[in-house]
Amino acid sequence: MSLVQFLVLGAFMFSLGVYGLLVRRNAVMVLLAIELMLNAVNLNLIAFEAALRTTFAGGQIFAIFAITVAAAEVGIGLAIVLLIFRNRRSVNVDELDVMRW
Amino acid sequence: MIDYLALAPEIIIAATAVVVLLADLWLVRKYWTAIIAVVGTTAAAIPLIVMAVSPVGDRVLFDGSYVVDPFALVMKGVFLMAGYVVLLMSFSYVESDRYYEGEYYFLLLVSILGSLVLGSARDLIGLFIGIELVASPMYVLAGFRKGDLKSNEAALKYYLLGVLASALLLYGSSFVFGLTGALTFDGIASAAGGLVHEPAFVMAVLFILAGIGFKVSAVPFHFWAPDTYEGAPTPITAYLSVSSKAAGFVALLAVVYRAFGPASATWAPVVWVMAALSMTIANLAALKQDNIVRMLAYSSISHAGFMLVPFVVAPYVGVEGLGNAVAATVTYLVIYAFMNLGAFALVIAGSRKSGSGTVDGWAGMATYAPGLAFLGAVFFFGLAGIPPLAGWFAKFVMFRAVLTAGSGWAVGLAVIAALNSVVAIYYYARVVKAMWMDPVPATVPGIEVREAAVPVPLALALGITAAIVLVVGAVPGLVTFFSDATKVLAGGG
Amino acid sequence: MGGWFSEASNWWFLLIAVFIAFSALRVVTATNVVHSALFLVGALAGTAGLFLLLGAQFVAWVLVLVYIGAVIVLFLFGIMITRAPTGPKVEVDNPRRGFAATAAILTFAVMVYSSVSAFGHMEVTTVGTGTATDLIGSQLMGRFVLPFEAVSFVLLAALVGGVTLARKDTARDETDEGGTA
Amino acid sequence: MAWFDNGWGLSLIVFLPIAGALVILLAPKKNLTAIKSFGLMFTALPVLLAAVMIARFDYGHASTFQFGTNLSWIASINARYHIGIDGISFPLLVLSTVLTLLAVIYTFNHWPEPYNPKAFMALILVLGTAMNGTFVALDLVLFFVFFELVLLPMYFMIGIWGDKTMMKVPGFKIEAETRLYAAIKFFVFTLFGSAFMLLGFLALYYRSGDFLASGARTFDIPTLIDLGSQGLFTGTFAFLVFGALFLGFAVKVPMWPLHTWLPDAHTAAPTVGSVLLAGILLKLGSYGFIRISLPILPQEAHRWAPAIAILAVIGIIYGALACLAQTDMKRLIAFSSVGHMGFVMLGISTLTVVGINAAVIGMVAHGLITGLLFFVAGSMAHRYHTREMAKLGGNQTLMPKMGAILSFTAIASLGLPGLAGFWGEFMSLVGSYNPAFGLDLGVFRTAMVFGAIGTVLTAGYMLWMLQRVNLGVPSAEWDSHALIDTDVYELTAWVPLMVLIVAVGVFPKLVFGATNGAVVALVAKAFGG
Amino acid sequence: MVFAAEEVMVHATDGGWLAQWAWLIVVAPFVAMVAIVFFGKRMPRKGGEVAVGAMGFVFVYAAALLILNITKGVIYQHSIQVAQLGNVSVEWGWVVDGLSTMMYFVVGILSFLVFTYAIGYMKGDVRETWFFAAFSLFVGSMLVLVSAPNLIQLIVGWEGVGLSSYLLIGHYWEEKENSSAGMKAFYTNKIADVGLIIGAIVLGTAVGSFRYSDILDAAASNSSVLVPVAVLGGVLLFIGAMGKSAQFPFHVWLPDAMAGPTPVSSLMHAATMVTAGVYLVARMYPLYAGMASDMRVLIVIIGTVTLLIAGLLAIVQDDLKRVLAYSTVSQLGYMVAALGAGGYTAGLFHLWTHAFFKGLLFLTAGSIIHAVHSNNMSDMGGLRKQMPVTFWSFTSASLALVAIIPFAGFFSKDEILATLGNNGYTWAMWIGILGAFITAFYMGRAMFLTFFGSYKGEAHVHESPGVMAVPMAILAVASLIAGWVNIPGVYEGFHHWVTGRAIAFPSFSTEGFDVPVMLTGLGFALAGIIVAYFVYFRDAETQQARDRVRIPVLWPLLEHKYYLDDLYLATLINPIKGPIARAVNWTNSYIIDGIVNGAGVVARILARFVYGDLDQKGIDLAVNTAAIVTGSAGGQARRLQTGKVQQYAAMTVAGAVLLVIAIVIFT
Repeated sequence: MSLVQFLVLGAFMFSLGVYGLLVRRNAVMVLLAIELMLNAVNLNLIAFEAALRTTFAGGQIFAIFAITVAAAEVGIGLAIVLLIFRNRRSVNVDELDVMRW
Repeated sequence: MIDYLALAPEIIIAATAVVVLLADLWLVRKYWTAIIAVVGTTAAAIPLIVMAVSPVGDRVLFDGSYVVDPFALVMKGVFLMAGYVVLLMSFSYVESDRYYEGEYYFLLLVSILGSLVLGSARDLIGLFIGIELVASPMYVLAGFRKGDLKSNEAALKYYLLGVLASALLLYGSSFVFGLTGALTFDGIASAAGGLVHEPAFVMAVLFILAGIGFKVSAVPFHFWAPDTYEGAPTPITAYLSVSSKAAGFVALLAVVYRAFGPASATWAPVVWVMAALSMTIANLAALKQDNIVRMLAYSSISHAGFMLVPFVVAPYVGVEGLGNAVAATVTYLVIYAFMNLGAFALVIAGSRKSGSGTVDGWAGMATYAPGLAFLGAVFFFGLAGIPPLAGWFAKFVMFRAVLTAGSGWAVGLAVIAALNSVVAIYYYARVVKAMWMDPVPATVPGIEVREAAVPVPLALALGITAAIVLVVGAVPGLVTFFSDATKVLAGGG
Repeated sequence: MGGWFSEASNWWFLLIAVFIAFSALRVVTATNVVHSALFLVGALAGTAGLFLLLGAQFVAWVLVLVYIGAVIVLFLFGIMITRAPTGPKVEVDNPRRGFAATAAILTFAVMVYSSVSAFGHMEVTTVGTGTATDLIGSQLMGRFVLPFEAVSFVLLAALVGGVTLARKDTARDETDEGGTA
Repeated sequence: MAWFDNGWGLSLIVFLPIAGALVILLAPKKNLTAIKSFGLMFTALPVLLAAVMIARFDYGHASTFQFGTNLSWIASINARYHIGIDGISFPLLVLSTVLTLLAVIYTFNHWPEPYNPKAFMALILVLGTAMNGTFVALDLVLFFVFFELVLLPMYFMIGIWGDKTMMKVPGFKIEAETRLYAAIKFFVFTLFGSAFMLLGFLALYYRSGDFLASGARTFDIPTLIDLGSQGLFTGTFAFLVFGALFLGFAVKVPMWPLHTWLPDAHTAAPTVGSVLLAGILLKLGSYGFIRISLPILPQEAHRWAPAIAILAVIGIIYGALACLAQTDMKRLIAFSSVGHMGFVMLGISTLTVVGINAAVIGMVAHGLITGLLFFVAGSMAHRYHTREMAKLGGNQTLMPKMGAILSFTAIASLGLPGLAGFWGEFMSLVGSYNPAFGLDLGVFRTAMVFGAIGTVLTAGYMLWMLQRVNLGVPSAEWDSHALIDTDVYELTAWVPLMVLIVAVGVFPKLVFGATNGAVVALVAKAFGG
Repeated sequence: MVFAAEEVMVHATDGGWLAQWAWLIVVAPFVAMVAIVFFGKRMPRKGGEVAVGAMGFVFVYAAALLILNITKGVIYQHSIQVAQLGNVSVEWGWVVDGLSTMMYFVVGILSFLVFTYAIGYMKGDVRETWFFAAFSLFVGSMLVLVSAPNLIQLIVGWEGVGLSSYLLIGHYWEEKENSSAGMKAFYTNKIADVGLIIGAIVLGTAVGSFRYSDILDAAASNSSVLVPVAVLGGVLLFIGAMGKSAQFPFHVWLPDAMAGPTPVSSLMHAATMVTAGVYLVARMYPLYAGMASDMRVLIVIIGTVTLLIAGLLAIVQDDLKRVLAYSTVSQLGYMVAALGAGGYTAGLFHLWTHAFFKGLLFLTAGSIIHAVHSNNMSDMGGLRKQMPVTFWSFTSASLALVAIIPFAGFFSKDEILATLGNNGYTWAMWIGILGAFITAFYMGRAMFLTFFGSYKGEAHVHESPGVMAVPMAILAVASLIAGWVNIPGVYEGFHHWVTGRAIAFPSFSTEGFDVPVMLTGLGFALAGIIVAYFVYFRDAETQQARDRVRIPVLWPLLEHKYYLDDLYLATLINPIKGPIARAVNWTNSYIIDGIVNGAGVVARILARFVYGDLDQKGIDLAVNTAAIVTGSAGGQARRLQTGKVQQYAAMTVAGAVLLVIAIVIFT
């Protein structure tokens, strides 16, 4: 298997994640898109590791850290979304422009 | 075998954090948590001093992925002092509103811990973790005024863009790993030389710059800053604009000079653009701000631009020049840190007395709070870089570093910086003008509020920062003594 | 290209890749939050599969456990609590779709271009030569112990912070509630 | 007196005032006597020290820096606390100490509104340190710091105690209070210039490294002068550097067309502010030219000289004409500075011994005369509550002493021979008749002619002002007012100035005696005599 | 101690203590001024006595110097260096030689007398003290000017007298006209001084020294450094002289200067100050005689034009002082013309005599005005009975001015005419002779209108007090005898006094009597008087027949010549006092004055443009516009901050990606 195919797939996921992050109104959906991006990174790391086979398994280690941190981020993210929902009765990201200019 | 002295500061802070958390469960008097935090922060400074004076040179741990060198020591010192001041500022602020004090200080300490880690991290994982450690508590703290829509919004914006930045950083890191097969900066550096024109490498480097650029809030990755600063609790804003920005710069310095040092041709132009845009756009936007915090947000963006200026000389100069560049950025960072902390402490105090956070609301403060008005002059003109206040020296070393390279690009950027430092006067002077020269508006609260004494911790924070700004302005050697030590990062003596 | 199809693993890859791509696409296009959440599960599962394919069993299972086991559940809770609206697409996306698409495509182009130019030649070694889990373990406990400890603090902070934010305040926060919505 | 000669004397002169400022900040706000006496003490001591220096200065070696010291300051950038005075800076230093003292004395019963003696006195003292420091600094960084240190106190002086009347800001829709507009304008203009000046300094600093044996770069002015006199700074580099320095100094002087901050600032500032602004601050710019630009970049000075001369002459004529159009007495005086400093710059631009000597005595004279003019104008405005010359008139009748002093000063200001003002004008004309070798005679002699015509116009507006303000029959509206003539504080502050004006006029050696030696050496070194 | 003034004894041809202490007379008036300023108010005579005392001292000392010069001859020059700029040396000093001693004496004696007179004249004036202070300042400056050994000191004194003239002309500054007159005088002089200053610079720089001795040495020895600039320098200096000595076209300020108190007009604007220009030319004479000789014709032309025009102007004035003022201008024209023609002695001689009689004329005018409270002759008439002293003094002075033998003016004017003739300026001589006629005519007119006919004023007329009368009497005598010091062939002392100079120069021996010229001149003068008699005396007579017998000598003659009257009127008088004079007057007030005043107006307009448009609307606007632009740019910059987090994200991503593309492409 060539390395590129994995990278392309990762790129595809990442880009979709970007798209989702940019267009989704629903905060939760935005979070989902972000997960997609992070996941793409994981794929990259594992693929590289598979190509390089470093002595310290850097790619996989990095991936593990990435996953863990991602999980933590989601927790915080959802908490914030919850908070906002409680205050606004809505999770529409687009409406959050009290502060600008 | 692990050198625990090298890790002592981190360990102490971590321990303190845990203690605070536990104490919060049992203690009734919540302010004890604050005191514990202060004590812990102070204690963490002791091993630093020990290491600074100890004959042992650089302490390298974990196969070079974690290094305690003069650069790390100095930066950790800065982080601790900044954190210390922020804690002082938080004291009365947190008390005044209904906060989860224990959690507040816990999260703050975790963030400080993250910045300490960043100071020494010399590999991509450490970099990533450190950044996350600094950032994720801040996502929460930004939204800590739970009832306040602005605060919520601030949190969400900071969070979303922060995660996006992390994603970019991670993606870039993954490619760097793939290209060099290394995670440690030195390992990367040894391979980076040959990759300068490799598109993948360019992308990787720039994504990492973008990720860090978000933390230092440099244009075009700055958008979160004004809104978050405005929405978040003021001490947190202070922390964001100083410690978290400083952490970002530490990461940036370490990455670009250590990991990507040989590939400066790749990133120097990008930094040039970021610096120019940051200074100019932020300055212009700041001209129109009425909310002082928001104005300070833009100002901090433009200062980030100034701090980025020295980087651009990298392709043109030798080790000495690089050393000067590092020292310049660090010097600027240190001086800026104290001026800005002071400014925010002033904002807290001033808003209490004047009952307003806008420029017009502060009008005529000199009549009922001359002390604050004086400090206002000190901090704001300090930020503007007017001698004899410390700011001038920051600007000075910045110019000095960038002019090392005879190249036209560097000079051009210097000229842009010069013009911007003139434009900046307008909005800084505007606040001082309001405080000293405008009539007191009708909106100011009654005498008892206006004349109320500034809480001791806050006064302490103001005193420390002001003293530093004034003294360093006259005797800049105090700063250069430390910042010169950080030249080692560039591989120089 | 012919050689490519001769490898069995590539067929596996193709299968999984298509599945991942599809679910990923649906994640960002589905009008129903729950759906897109479930599609995310799909994408993650696929990724886990690829990990196995690349001989990263440990990471693969971590992914499955952490994400499908924890994160997604968290998500579904979140979705339930926020009663997020489900309905016609216009509701779900903001009007800046065109710009977003352009940005996404640009990103994709850049990434693909650079990937190909840098790694066009590289091959990945497959299953069998997988990384021994004990190596990972020793690395995590050895060279990467400090980040490892640090991450624990990230998680702790996330936990504490999440609780603090998400938890419904007691009576003393009435005003907060009142002052909003 | 070794301690005195080895830098302590100068350092005291420089830092006593700011020390006084700190002391005053500690003094209780109510205790006016304490504030006054501290102010007096910390400005009188420098004058005494300066007097000692007048006695101890080695006039035989006026070109060498004396009473100086050279200590480490900012090691990492090799910026040093290097101070000292030579024949050129000496008279200016004395002038600045004296004017500061007189300003303090004058303030004693002229506290501007809003009444806040503590802050006001402190600011005067800070200004004193800044001004003295600039004249003694022999290190570019040190010079820069003192040069900029002037900004803040002056900004506050103008902004807080300045003219409260509303004015239409040219170009803007809105009206602004004069003081606010003037303050920020002064601030931004000067800062704009000095930002580029700083770039110039740094450029010199880096280039110096290429030439010094040690390879160590330096901000040391004498060292740089040595390098410059060897003609080491050349080419586009030097051209641009001179340009940068020019911006910095020309704004301060101010030279046309960078002068527009001046009328607003001078007019808006409180009396003492105007006095110090016109008396000393303007000199910082022209002093910078003589101390830094000329000797360090001789070739460039030579290349730029005609341009400077032309701008200077434009300034002379332009300033005079602008004066003729004024209805506001103080603003007229302010604009007159443009013309007078034009003569100073004309003298400098000739790059000759005569011209530069003329420039220095011109600075001193302008400091004395215009300073006094602003004093008097301030006191009159203080009494009449207007500066409109149309409203004034007959002042000579209402306040004979005041009127006489005003006449005396105005006449001195129009450069009457035998009074201080004459030498600067006449000698700079002499200088521009035959400028340094190689300079275009056509330009400079034309400049001389226009300069001479400028003296006529100067006489024109000064006498016209006298006629409108002093002479004629006082208008009826003053009958009700009880106008008290000059009081003792005013006289104490003014008489010394008048005496000096006459003394320097009759016996110019008071200044030339110190300057000539230094200038001769400077010119010989930089331009080969 | 560097501040010690170094003494530079240039060269001293004896002179003794008298010359060495001569600086005292320069300092004395200043001392007096200071004393008056500080203590004058408390003195009985308001400081006048101090001034008179000082002037007395000056007079005596000057007289002593004059005698010293006459008896032994003295050439002494002493300089004190007060500044050294490179090779330029600034020096104060004093010269005691023929020329300066003569000037000292003139200044001294007239100051003394006029000050004495002023004691009476200014009694009870609004600002007596101020007057005497300024007046002393003038004398001091004048002496600085005269005693100067170098051009710089000359300029100092020069501007000094200009200043005091400004102060004293504007003495009654309650009226705007007076202060304006003072300013006009100052400006006109200042403009001319541009010439003087630049001239001084040109010559001084060329020679490398501002000392007369050095410059004139160079001139005499034809030094090559001076040759190229000699003419230029000469012209420039002469321009300065024209201003001070009110030569056409700079004469406009002098008539207005009559706004000042009469003693001022007498001492400054008749006897001494206005002769400074003449003095300057005489002082620099070697230059004009030698290298710059090409331009002497210019000097002659200026002089003659001036004497003619001013003379004509004098005819049509009603203000007595203005008549005298124009007459002064005209007489100065004579002196200048004489100097130009090479009549060094002649010019100075006329200066000498003119000082006495013109000074006296003003004093008498003052005394009249004092009595009549009006300057206008139309308010006078028939005053000779009430004011005998005044009358006889006026007569004596007039005769001197009109140059009737043996009065002073006769000798000097005759010498001028002769000089003009013998040096090839015949045309100038004829103009001079015509001028003599005109002079006689307007003086006659003034005489008759003032003292004869009937009194037309209101005020009670009385003779002036002794303190005023005595000086007049003294000067009346002087006007008679002053000319006897240089009678060709009899006693030519004056010539020797004034030619005793440090620098040898082509000296012109005093002209012998050129009888035809003398007679012609005399004839024209008499003619002038006679015509004036017919025109004005008879006018008076028609009202008061008895006045006729007062002039028995002329009476029958006039009676017989009566039929010529209309002829005179038709052919001579009316044209002269009619169109021509009026034309000249018109030109004067509308063209030349117009130019002067116009210059002021133009400057004012220009000023308003420069300030209002260029400065405020131009430069300031530019600056502020920059500010505005920056501000609005700021307005745009913050529009980036839309508040929509997803737009932020979009821009972040786009920023990153675009940067990548850019770098990949451009590196």
